[in-house]
Order: sequence, then C-alpha cells, then structure tokens
Amino acid sequence: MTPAAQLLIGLVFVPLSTALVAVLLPPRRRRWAVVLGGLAWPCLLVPLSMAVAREQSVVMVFGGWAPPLGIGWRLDALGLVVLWVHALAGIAALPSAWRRFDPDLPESGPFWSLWMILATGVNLALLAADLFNLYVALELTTLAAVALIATDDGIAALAAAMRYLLLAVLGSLMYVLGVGLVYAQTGSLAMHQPGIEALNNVALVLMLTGLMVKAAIFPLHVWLPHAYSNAPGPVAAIMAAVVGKAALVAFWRIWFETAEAPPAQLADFLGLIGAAALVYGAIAAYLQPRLKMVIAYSSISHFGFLLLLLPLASQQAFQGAGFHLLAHGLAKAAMFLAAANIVVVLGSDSIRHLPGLDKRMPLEAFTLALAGVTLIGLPPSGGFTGKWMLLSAAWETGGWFWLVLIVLSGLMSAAYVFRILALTCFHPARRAVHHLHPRPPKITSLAALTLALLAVVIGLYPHPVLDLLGAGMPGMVR
Amino acid sequence: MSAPLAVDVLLGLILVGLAAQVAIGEHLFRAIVFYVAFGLSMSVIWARLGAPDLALADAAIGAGLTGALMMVAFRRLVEIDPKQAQAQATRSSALAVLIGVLAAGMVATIGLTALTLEQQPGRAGLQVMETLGDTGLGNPITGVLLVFRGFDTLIEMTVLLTAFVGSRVMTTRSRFYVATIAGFQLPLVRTLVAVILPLAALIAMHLLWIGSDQPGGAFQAGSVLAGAGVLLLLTGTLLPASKSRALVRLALVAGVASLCVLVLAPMLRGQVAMAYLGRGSLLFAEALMMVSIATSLTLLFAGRPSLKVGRP
Amino acid sequence: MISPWTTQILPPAVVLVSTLAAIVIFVAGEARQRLRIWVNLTAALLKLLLVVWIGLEVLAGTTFMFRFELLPGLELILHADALSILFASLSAVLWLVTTVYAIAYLEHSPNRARFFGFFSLCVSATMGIAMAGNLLTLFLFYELLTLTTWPLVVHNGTPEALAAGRSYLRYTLTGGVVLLTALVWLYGLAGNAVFTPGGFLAPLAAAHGDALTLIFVMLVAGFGVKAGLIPLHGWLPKAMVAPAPVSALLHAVAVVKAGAFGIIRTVEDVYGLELVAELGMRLPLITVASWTIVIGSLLALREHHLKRRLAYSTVSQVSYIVLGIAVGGLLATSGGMVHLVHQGLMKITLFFCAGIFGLLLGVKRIDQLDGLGRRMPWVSGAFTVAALGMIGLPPLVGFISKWYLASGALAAGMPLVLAVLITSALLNAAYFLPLVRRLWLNPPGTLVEAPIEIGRLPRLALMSSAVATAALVVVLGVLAAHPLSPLNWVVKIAQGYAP
Amino acid sequence: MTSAVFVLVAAAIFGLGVHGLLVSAHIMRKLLALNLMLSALFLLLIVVPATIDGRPDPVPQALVLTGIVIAVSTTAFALALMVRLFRKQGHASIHPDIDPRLLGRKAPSKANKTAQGDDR
Repeated sequence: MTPAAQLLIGLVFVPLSTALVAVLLPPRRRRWAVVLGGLAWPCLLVPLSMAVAREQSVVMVFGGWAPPLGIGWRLDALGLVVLWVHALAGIAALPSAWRRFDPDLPESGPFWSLWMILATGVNLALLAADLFNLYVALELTTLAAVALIATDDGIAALAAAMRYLLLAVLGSLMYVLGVGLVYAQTGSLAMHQPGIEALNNVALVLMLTGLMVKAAIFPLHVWLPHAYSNAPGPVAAIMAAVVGKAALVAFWRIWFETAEAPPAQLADFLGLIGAAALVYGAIAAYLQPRLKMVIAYSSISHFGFLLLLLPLASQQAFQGAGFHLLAHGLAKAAMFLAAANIVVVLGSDSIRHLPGLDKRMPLEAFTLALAGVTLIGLPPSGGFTGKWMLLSAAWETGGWFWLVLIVLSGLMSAAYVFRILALTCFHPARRAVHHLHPRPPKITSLAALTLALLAVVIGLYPHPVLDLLGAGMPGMVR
Repeated sequence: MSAPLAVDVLLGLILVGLAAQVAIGEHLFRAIVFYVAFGLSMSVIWARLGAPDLALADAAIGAGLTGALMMVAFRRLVEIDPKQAQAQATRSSALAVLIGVLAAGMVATIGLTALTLEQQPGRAGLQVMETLGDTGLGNPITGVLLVFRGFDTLIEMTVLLTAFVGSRVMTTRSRFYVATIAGFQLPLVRTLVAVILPLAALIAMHLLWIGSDQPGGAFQAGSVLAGAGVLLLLTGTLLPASKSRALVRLALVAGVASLCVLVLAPMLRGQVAMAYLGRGSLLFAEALMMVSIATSLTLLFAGRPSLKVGRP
Repeated sequence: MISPWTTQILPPAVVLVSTLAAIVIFVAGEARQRLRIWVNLTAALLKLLLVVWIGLEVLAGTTFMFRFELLPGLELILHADALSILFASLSAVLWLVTTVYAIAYLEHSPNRARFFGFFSLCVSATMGIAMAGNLLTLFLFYELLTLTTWPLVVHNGTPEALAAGRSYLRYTLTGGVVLLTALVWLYGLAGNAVFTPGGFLAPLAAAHGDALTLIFVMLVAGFGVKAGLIPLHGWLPKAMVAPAPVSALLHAVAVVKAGAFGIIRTVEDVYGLELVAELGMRLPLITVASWTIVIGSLLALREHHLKRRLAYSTVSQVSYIVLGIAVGGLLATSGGMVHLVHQGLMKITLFFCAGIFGLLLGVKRIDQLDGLGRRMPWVSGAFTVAALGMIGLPPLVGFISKWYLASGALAAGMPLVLAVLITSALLNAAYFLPLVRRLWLNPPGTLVEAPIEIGRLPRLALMSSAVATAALVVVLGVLAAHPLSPLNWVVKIAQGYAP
Repeated sequence: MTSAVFVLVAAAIFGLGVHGLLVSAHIMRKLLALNLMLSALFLLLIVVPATIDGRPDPVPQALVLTGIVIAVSTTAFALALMVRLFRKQGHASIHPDIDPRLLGRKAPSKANKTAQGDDR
C-alpha cells in the first residue's frame, strides 16, 4: 500500500479517532482533544499535495477488492483544493469555537465531538470515489451539520436545523434512487464507470437534483439562508466554507466522470439555473436586513457562478472554477467569523447597528472589506484570477452569454458588498448602540483577518494551485 | 392469475392501505400505530422477495424501534402541551394530491422502464457470489457488509453515533420527566420481563453467531437487544440517568472503534487497509457493533446519556 | 549608468512608496498626528525624487522593465517610457503640494487617518496606471483607483456624499466591467498585449476588423467614464461634494487624467493612429471629444455652484487631450499631451482657491465671490492667473497647448476642429471672466466670517500651495522653450508616435 | 411479473408519502411521510436490479440494510430536535406562515410564553 494511500487513510481516520476519543472523554475535557485533532489532520495535506502534484491523483481501494466489488478512494486536485480550504477555515474557526463553547456550557460536550465528526464527513465526501460511499459520507456530514446548527438554542436556529434536515433527507432520497438506477444499468457503484457509452439520463438527473439540494443551488436553496445566519459563528463559517462545496465537488465529479457524455442541452440548462442563482442570490443579498443573511445569499449567488463550469467545460474553465472555489471558501469563512464577532459585541447583526463599526471593531470592518474585494473579483484578489480564467474559457468556447453573465456577476456582487462597506465605514453612527458586550479575544478577529488576507494573496501568486488544477479535469483523468 | 401473483397483489394492497392510513389518517397517534403495522407488513414482503436479512432488520428496526421512538416522542409532546401536540394545521390538499400523484407516476415509470431494460445481473453481485468462497463466509450480505464494502458499515455506525451525540445537544438542556416512561408497575409485568429478558439475549446471541453463514448479524442482534432495553425502560427495571458514565460511553464507541481496528490493523502488518483478517475478526467486530447498536438505540429511546437500575 | 537590478526595482518602488505610507498611516491610527504628517511628506518627497531620477535615466536612454507573471500567459508589467514619466511626474508634484494643502485644510476634521491612508493608496494606483506596461496592468490599477477613491468621495458621510459615492460606483464599476470584457476579448485575439509605440494590432486588422472596432469602442467607453466624456460624465459634478483636496487632486489630476491617459495608451500604444483611422474610428472620436468640449463648457456656464462649474470645466478641458490625440500629427498630439500637464496645474489651482474660499469664508456659490480680491489678494490673484490660463491668454500654459492644438488641427486640414477650439476658448472666457470680474471689481457683499478659525501656519500653508501652483502655471508658460520643460518632453514623445 | 407489482406498490407508497409531506404542517407527520418514502425507495432498490439465481442481488440488500440504519438514526435525531423545538416555540411546525419567529422576526402577539418558561 503506497505511503500516499496511507496518508489518505489518515486524512479520514485522524479526525474520526479524535471524535471517538472526544465521545469517550467526559464532556468537560473534550475541547483540548478536539483542538489537537483539528490541528493534526491538516498536516497530512502537505505530503499529499506533493503526491498529487507528482501523480495527478492518489488512488486507494479498501481491502484490495477492486471496484466494482470494493470501495475505492481517489484524491485529485479538486478534492485537494477544498481540503485545503477545510483545513484553513477549520483552524481559523477554532479560536472562535474555543471562546463560544467553553466546557461549562451544557451543549459544549456534544459540540466538540460533532465538530470532529463533521470534519470526518467532509474529508470523506471529498475522497469517496464510490457513489454509495459518497451518499453515506454526505449523510454523516449533514447530520453533524444539523446538530451543530441546533447547538444555538434559539427558535430560529432549531427551525432552520429541522428544515435543513428534512430537505437533506429528501435530497439523499433522490440521490440514492439515482444510484439504484445506475447500479441496475451498469452493475457497479464506482464513480468512474468504464465501458458505458452514456449514463441513463434519468439516473443522472435524479443524482444531480439530490446533490443540488445538499449544495443549496438556486431553486432548492430554501434552507440555506436561515441555517447559516442562525447557526453559531464558527459553525456557519465552516459550513459556508466547505459543507456546501463538498456536495458541489461531488456534483462536478458525477457530471464529468460518471456520466460519460452528458447531454449538451442539460449542460446549458444547468448553466441557466446557475445564471438564475447568480442573479437571484445577488438581488436577495442586496435586500437583506441582516448581515449574516447578506453573506448567506451571497453564497447562493456564488454557487450559481460555480455552476457555469458545466456549459464551459474546458480545461481552463475547470482551473478557473477550482480556483474560485478556493478563494470564495476562504473569503466566506472570513466573513462569517467576522460577522460572529460583530454579533457578539453589538448583540445583533441587523444592518441598523453597523454604522460606526469601523471605529468600534476596525479588524472586523477590514476583514469584511477584504473578503468583499475577493467576492467582487477586483484585480489583485483570488476572485479575479478565477473570474479571468472562466472569462477566457467562455471566450474560447464562444459562450457569449456566459461571458456577459460572468462579467455582470462581479458587478452584482459589488452592489451588496459596497452597500455593507458604506454602512460599516461611512454612515455616521447616528445613535450609540445601547450597550456593547465585552469584546471577544483579539485572536478571533486576527484569524478571520488572516483568512481574508489569504484569499487576496493567493490572487497574487496563484501558480501552485493552478498547476495542481491544471493536471486534469476529473473526467479527463483516466 | 397464478397463486403467487395473487399473494403479491394482496400483500401490495395491504401495504398501500396501511401507508394511506399513515399519510392521510387524521389522528396522529393512530398514524404512528399504523406505521408500525406498515413496517411489519414490509418485512413480510421482504421475506416474500427472498431477502430474509432485510425482513429481520425491518421488523426489528424499521417497525419496532422507529415506532417506539415515535411513540415516546409523541408522549413527550403531549406532556408539554396536549392540545398543540395533536394540532393538525393542514394546507390545501388539492395541490398536494396532484403532486403526490405526479410523484407516484414518475416513480412508476422509472421503475417499470428500468425493469423492461434487458438486464444482466449486477457485476458487483456476481463477483460477490464468486469471491464469497475465499472469505469462508456463507451469508453474502454479511460478506458485502463487513468485508467487501466494510467501510460503508463503519461510516453508517458513525452516523448512528452522531445521531446519539446530536440528540444529546438537545437533551442536555431540558429537564426530564421520569414518569414519561416507567409507567408499568404491574406484578404480571415483572414476571413477563423475567421471562423475556433471557430469551431476547439468547436470540441476539444466536443471530450474532449464525450471521456469518445464515441471515442474521450485528444489526439484527443489536436491534433485538435494543428492543429488550426498551422493554426494561418501560417496566421501570432500568431508569434513565442524567450523569453520563464512562462505561456507557465506551459501549457507544465500541462498534465504530472495532471497525477502525479492522481497517488499521492490516496496515500495521503491511497489508492493504481493511484486508480480510478471517472470520474471527468479523465476529469480534460484530459483537462490539451489536453492543453499540443496542446501547445507542436504547439511550435514544430513553433520551438520557446513561441508565441506572430502578428500585425493585 | 545604473545597474540592471535597479532598472527592475525602480518602477514598482515608485508605486509602492505611497502604499507603504498608507499602511503606516492606517496602522498608526487617528491619534498620531505628527507621525502622519511626517510620513506623508517624506513619502511625497521620496516619490518625487524617484520619479525625477527615473526621468533623467529615461532621458539618458536606459529602459526600465519589471515583469511579474500573474497567470500563465498573463503578466503584470511596470515600465517607464517617456509618456509614463510625464504623467508620473505630474502626479508626484501635485501630490506633494496637495498633501501640504490637505494637512492644513483638514486641521479639525475627523477620520483623518482614514483619509490620508486612502489618499496615498489612490496616488499609488495613479502611479501604477502611469507606469503600466500593458493593458492588463493598466486595468488592474484602474480598478484599484476606483476602490481607493470611493472612500474619499464618501468621506464626509453626509447623505449627499453617500449618494455621490453610489453614483460614482455605478459609473466606474460599469466602466470597469466593459473594460474587462474588452480586455478578455483582446487577450483572446492578441495574447499578452505589451504597449508598443505605433500599436501592435495592425497584423490582426485584416482578419478581425470588426472585432477590433468593437473592442476599441469598449476600451474608449471604459476609459471615457473616468475621462468624463459627455454621456459618461454624470458622476463628476456630483463628486464635488467631497472635501476640497479630494476634488483638487482626484477630480483635476488623478481620476480624470487616468481616463484620458488610458485613451492615449489605447490610441497610441495599442492600436496606433493609422489603424484607428483605418477602422474608421478617428472621426467619431474627434466628434465625441468636440461635443464634450462644447457641451461641457455650456453646462459650466449654466452652473451657479462654484465647484460644480469647475467640475464641468474639467469635463470639457480633458477632452482637449482626447481631441489632440484623435487629430494626430506632431503638433496636435503634442498639444493634447502637454495639456495633460497644463490643465492639471491650472485646474488644481482653481480648486485650491475654491477650497480656501469655501473653508475660510463659507463661499459656495458664484455670487458670493464679490469683492474677495481685497479680502484675500493672494488667493484671488492665483485664481485669476489660473482662470486666464484656462481661457488661453499668452504667455500662460493654457495658451501653449491651445496654440499647438490649433496649429495641429490646421496642419491636419480640419478647419471644423479649429472652429471648436475657438468657440471653446470663447465659452471659457464666458464662464471664467465674470468670476474674475466679481473678485476684483464688485463691492464686497455681506460675508460672515466662516465658523472655523484657522491657525497662522495652516492659513499660510493653504495660501502658499495655491500660489505655488499658480506660479508654475506662469513659469512653465514663459519657459516653454526650455529643453526640460513639459512641452519639449512631450514633443520628444510625439516624435516617437507621429514622425 | 411480481417485481412489476411491487414497483407499482412502491410508486403508490412514494406518492402517498409526498402527499403526506406536503399536506401536514406537523413535523411528526412529515417524518412519518419521509419514512414511507424511504421504505418505497428501499423496495425499489431491491426489486429493480436483476436477481442472481432466484435470490435478490446481495449488494442492493446491503445498501438497503445500511439505508434502514441511517433512516432510523436520522429519525431518532429528528424526533429529539422536534421535541426541543416544540418545547421552545409551543407548536410542532416549521412553516414560516404559521410562526414569524422562525424567520427571526418578532414573536407573534400571543406568544405562548408557557412553552418557553418552564425548562432550564
């Protein structure tokens, strides 16, 4: 078993064993164990990145039973990029979680174990090269995420968690029906199906719809805004950064890899859905009265943007979309962590309390500004690199409609980002907010700031990530 | 119509009838009871289709435990606010009927077209049958569950553990009404428990032991034990306790931990992860999984992190 | 001779000097007044010295080139050719003067750390535009300029400032989007587009004639938003609500000239004037420039608010530059380019004086200017010199650029352009002379002293900066023939483009 | 032929489940409906793929077994969440038109304070 494959095992079993140790420990002493585990598994990413850079993808099969019999794992560049986002966002969210869930809170015991179970689920969803294993991984991630949302005991959070759970079960139901049909047609559950000329369309559509519910893509996004905005700060950050993206990566993999030759009209139709998500998300984000809702709807808009990869299926478009995944994940996690601190100090994240924020909480205001720059895709930031690659891909494949859409997406994101920035920095603080709660420790704001800075800096030096992504689209890599 | 077909159609009609009662019946508690009946008739159909493992599992988990969990949840709602618990705010049903019919039509067409496609048996299924021999197992389903696709089972056990830990997020906050559960103090019940308890343990051990070669296995054994646990809780022999104890936590984690050992041990010996280590290793893992399943389902029913022995 | 390493490092150094200053200012925070003043002044001086040093080296023929590979097949290039030195030196000089003016002007206002931070950032963006070696770098700093000037426009936080900010964003971001599309298209066609005198698109003209035309229109429209070409100038008068130093440096020099500079680069270094003429775009460009000049002046005539009148005059004056480039030929091109510098000097003086009138005497409208000559002789004197320069009276700088433009138009055989120049000169007189008359000849109206009292030193600083720029207007006009004067520098550039 | 019968049965149960899910606002009814749909799905998973010498294919059987355990775990967690939500908001429904508080707006005029006050 190659050393790289052993690292893959570590990637899932380190967080899993930390979770088991956490459940074993008495509730008051779980925090330290989880922090150690949370800092340990990202270290495996360094050797794995080198392995993926060398051989394009690291493959592993359980028990030596080659598919279609056994379950296989495969780590390719796309999965690695989202794993890096998960590692960085996870570490950045730790200080905020450390402050929010200290041991004498009743729900802090379960929280810390669930935090590691969520990490296991996400890592597994990014590695699974087997359709049913992917379902089980996404189910684990969803259940852990719903429980984490419910740690905030408010009515809105509990209702949002319940709505997310019900819709996720519906999504999984459709997905498994699709997997069943795939098995009936090809007799194998592996994600890479050799020898079939085309996956039967009904199975493909069912699987993709199920994943669209989990990734909260436009028509099926209903659960996301309330879930993200009512969840505790660190939970919202990790969910926005990674949980939705794991489902989207699965969506891309099934599209490019399992479905040999997906029909072109379906690609354009999904592109249109992406366009609708883009516009709807931006408009909704512009109208929201609460900061966290603005950030949540911006996620819906950017997921629509990422869906444009399907009609523009070229190598360059894949690099652009993969890079945007990285930049957007980091920026979104930074914004939610900053928003969490704002809610702690101001008591509520409603837009009316924002004026004067740049003097009261300069670091948070600067994080929101920097992350906003990445969302709009202004030149130096990571968002620009992703947008530029997608634009030139659109130009090469002659997709004028997509080109105009991508260009307008930056404008639409600018609308709601500048609205927030104008409110935080330039509106005069009309009346002092009734009273300010004690400030969270400095490290939480610095963690959010480093994430936002990272999102901008990778724009200046994108080569390592682009070469990694350049190795090949999930479909083309045989 | 030939005899077996008539039986199928009859079973199908019973199933659909029960499902209708569950979905459209107006009393909530009656719907739960019908759901249990639905689960049982479902296991009859599994038996009719020649899938005994599923029949066992569906009877014990699908009908038994899910029904029990729903009934105890319903009881808790009634305790908090009897009127609201039953409130039946329903939306316009015309649209819902239309969508229901559309969904049924869609599924029917999908199923029938899939059936009419000329199908050869699934390659994975055939390979399972061929390679089952060198694992020395008799029951192909246990082979798939614990050897060929063992990792799925590991994650599935983690999902069960997550459900328990997730429910702890909610139950750590609310006070608990012991009366909800331990209601039956009749003498007859105590003798009933004295008889059923050993019987359940025996059945569980049997299911566990024969699981490798005949229908049975950790899930079915675990759920039978969980049923026994529920019975003990109902009769007050065991009472829910708020202080979580190390032993109980160990029992919860045992199942997943044993499968982790199954994955990591071969790697230490230089083999591939989760390489097959023989029937002994499977039995070891299944025993611990049985304990985990029984503990987590019983505790989910109790709504508390651990149990204590009730006053005689 | 300087080592090749320094030729690599100097251009980015010039751009980053003010960025570092901005970071120090932001981190230092509001309280440390003295540190902020020192950091600002030293950064401005350092930048000026660096620009002069590079200028002399460019004169001596060394080439400066800094390349940074942003994306595969996509490079950030900062180089220093004669044209970039022209714009860079204008920005450096005027940034130094405006910093002195701003320190005095904002003596008692809040949020100064934020102001000076973004002020330096936007100057480094302007330097980036000046030093850009290819269209992508120009676009990158162009967008950064939008990002850094928006906070200055909305600095006061009043509802009108925020409305002005919104309209500024609407125009400039849409312009940016149009530019991005054109850029992607151009990169698709021509790959890594490095600026080369005379343009590099000629070989593509045969195959992609109409595509190049459309790209040209989009580029000019994108840059035209900031250059204030008529249909796209809506944001400029509204942005006058910003404090005086902002409207002085940004809307007279940095932002507006960035747009004009972009158009110069597009016409001269991307397409080349022959290709523009060949594509049939020369005439439309001339017409757009001409109607902006005329309509701009007419709008200025109608305006009673002092700063808004100056804003509309900027709209029309900047189009002289575009007109000069579009007419082409040695004389007109050099006339247009030199106006880049001359108009900057004159307009900044006018805005300085308007700022002082506004701050010290609360003067907002034209009719409040009566009799200020006696109350503030030095400031009114500077205002008059600059106003006469704008009208084009010899020996001031305004006359020189108009003279070259007129002779260039004649040389290119375009009597209509000459007519436009003459009418605009008359219109300038029509809206500037009444101001001068009110200053000196009208009896002083009833003017209450403005509420803010200013100390001796800041009052002197304000006065001296206005007078200094007015002096430059005179000196550069008189010494136009001097080899180091902007005129000769521009003639050398123009010879490169239109021999 | 038997599998055709069971496909139709599964489709009927699925349709009833969807109807139940849409009609009732009570979360318990929704969970019941979801469990019905899951059972229909499992029936399809066994009936649709071809059988191997008379017995249903072992791989889908294993998948259905895993599915059943996951279904019971999700249902158990959902029930705990429902009880908590019921205790906090006084009724078991998540439709915003019934209770604006779900969208984070102010509580309805006659907020049933009893439900919230009683527990820790």
